[in-house]
Amino acid sequence: MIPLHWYLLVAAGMFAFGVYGVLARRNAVAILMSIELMLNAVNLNLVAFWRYLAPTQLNGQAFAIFVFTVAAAEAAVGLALIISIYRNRETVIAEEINLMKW
Amino acid sequence: MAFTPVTFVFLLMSAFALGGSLGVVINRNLIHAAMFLMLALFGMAGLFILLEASFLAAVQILVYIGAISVLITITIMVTRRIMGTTESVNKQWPLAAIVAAMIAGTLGFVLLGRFQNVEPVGAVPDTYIAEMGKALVSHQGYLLPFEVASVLLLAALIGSIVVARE
Amino acid sequence: MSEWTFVALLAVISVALPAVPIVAGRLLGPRKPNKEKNATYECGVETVGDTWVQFKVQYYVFALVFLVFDIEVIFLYPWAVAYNQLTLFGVFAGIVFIVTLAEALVYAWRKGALEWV
Amino acid sequence: MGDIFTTISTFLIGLLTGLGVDPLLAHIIVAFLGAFLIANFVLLILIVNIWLERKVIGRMQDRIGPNRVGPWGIFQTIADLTKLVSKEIIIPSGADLVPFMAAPIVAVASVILVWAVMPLAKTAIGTDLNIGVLYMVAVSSLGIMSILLAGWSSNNKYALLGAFRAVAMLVSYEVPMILTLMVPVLLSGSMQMGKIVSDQQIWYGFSMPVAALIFYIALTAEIGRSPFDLLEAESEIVAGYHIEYSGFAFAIFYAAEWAHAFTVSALMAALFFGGWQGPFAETIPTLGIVYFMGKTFLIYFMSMWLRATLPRVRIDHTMSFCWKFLIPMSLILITLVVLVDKLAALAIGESYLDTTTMLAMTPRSLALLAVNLVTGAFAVWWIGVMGRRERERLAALEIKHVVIETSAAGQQAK
Repeated sequence: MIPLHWYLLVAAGMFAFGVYGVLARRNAVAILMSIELMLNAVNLNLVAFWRYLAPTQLNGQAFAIFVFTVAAAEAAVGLALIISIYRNRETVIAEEINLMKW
Repeated sequence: MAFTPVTFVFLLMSAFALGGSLGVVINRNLIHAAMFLMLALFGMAGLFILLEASFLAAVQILVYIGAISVLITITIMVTRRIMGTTESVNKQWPLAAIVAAMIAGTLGFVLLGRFQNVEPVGAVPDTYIAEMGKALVSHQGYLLPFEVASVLLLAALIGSIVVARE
Repeated sequence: MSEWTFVALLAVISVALPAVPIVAGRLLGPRKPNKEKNATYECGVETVGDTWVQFKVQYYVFALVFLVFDIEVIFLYPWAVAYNQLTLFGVFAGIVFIVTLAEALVYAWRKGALEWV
Repeated sequence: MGDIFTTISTFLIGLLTGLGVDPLLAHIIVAFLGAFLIANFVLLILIVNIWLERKVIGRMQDRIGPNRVGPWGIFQTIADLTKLVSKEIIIPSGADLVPFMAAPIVAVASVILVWAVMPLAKTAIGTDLNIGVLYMVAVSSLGIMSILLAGWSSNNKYALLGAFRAVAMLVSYEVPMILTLMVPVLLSGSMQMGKIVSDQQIWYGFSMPVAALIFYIALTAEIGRSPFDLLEAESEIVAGYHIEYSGFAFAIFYAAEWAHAFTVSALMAALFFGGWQGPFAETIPTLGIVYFMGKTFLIYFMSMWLRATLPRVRIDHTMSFCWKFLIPMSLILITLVVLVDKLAALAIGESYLDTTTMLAMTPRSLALLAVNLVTGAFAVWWIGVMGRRERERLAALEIKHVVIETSAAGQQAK
């Protein structure tokens, strides 16, 4: 069987990529995609720990399922916001959306 | 550790997941970034299968690739007009890269220190999907999160319809 | 996990079967590109402007409502698998979930989000 | 006895291990052979299917159909295929090469992969995944992705418009498909295709006719066939998402479409019409494959018939029909089914869930049939109400239209 820490390293790598994307990308949709990457990395962690440490309990899978739901809700609302901003301000660049910035 | 077909599949799927993630964050063309996202999600589904969470793997493909990616692609196409001409990263990208590398380094350090040589404690029961179904609707299980999830979805739908259609 | 071996093999084959003739067609088939032939096909009229015409938000709204109904699969399929072993209470809990989903549908309907215009 | 599939596979594995091959590798080789056979079967049967459909539809429309190449034109498809192979694959300028070429491959792969869980006979199933049904839905949702890829990478307005339209329509019809697919899962308490088929001593299509009908309509839309052939409405969007494809790349898309049509017929047969079930199929699995193919071709004939008969539905009607009729109906149906079925199960007890014989399944089937008939009656009434409302709305519009026209004519006269 594949050692547990291999999965965890893959998840850590994905999470780091996601962090970089959130901090560095300018396009709001790209930022949202990076957030999806981070959520996926978390899911991989949950499932890997479930498989190795508690395969007979349901917690790991159940948590992953709720992460899925939250990710979907977040994507739906986030993308709707982006579309709305685009229609009002003709931009999806995160830095240019600064009306509320003090 | 012997190099088995399983190892090969694991390496391939990890390459999909990591390469796809890299593509998402560095690609200038947003549509290509979305395609890389699909690749990453697909790799993730493969890893779920290796972890014997086949239900989550199917859901991953159905929900993430079949629905969320489609939603993201449509949003990119709807908001396309000024895309592709601007810089893909902002001025603070070196800092972001350092932060990301530090997070990766810290996580890797902790993981390698703590979770090497962990053996799986048992096999996955065959009936875990049915068990999950029962747990979702029982007091001892996840009845409250289950119902709250449906309300969350309702709220997300109402919110995004209101926001997207003004 | 071993039951997925077949799926993996079938995946490899089902990608290879169409890919081989396409690649072969590219390599062996005739290849005489010219400007006219490669131009975008619009029934003979030359194309005007960018391909990226602005799309309606309506496409997004449909995909959105679909997403909400797709998520329900995660919850309802395990519930359906366990259905024969559930108590009446469990069945009612599932029905409450379905009714909440139906509310989402009713809302989208009343808001006119389901109109194709 | 008569179990040709197990015999062959044990024989092959025995042969290979006898030759000194590692047992694991032998299993993989045999699985590979099986997968290769299935994939080729799905693609090669198209040669027959395309000819058959053209012939049948030709006859239904009082034409002869293909009749030049070979006896009864039977080699027409092969001639067409040869032509397509020899054509140039044109890459339009501005196209994005990798997704442009990947799209038809994904389209075909997503169809062939469904056959991994298709129970051809009692002992002949590629692999009986414990999430079989869900796997099938997930894999076919990859087909939607391929359409989006094709439409985007062609750099053509019509292709993109067609792709958007196709995606909006396909995702919409996926919802009633998923919802009604839950019915077989509910009844058999499993997502395994093998278990769903072997539980059908009484076919779910008989005990749940409304669910089967909704599922069939959704599938017809998923394969983009008449009356829902809006994906490639020639008169509206030229050819839809595959407008820029030529040569073998087009042939692959074409093959994916036809293979999909055949695949959903097989699914319908497996999930609602008992798959390989039939007289003596339990004891002689080889017979099962004959029954299964027979049922599949019967259902496929139905879809040819529909295609020859019905005109195309307008896109807004297609969408309203899905969201305002099929989805509410499937939600109502599922709610009623789980409620009545559970109450009946509690009233009757253990024997209610017995699926071993046809007689044992009768009480449950009757209860479900009653629920279905009630829902069906309600659906018929409801669609009547909706139709009347729509006609009244149109009539009101018509009156306004006439008024405007006459006033314009009056102004002109002045």
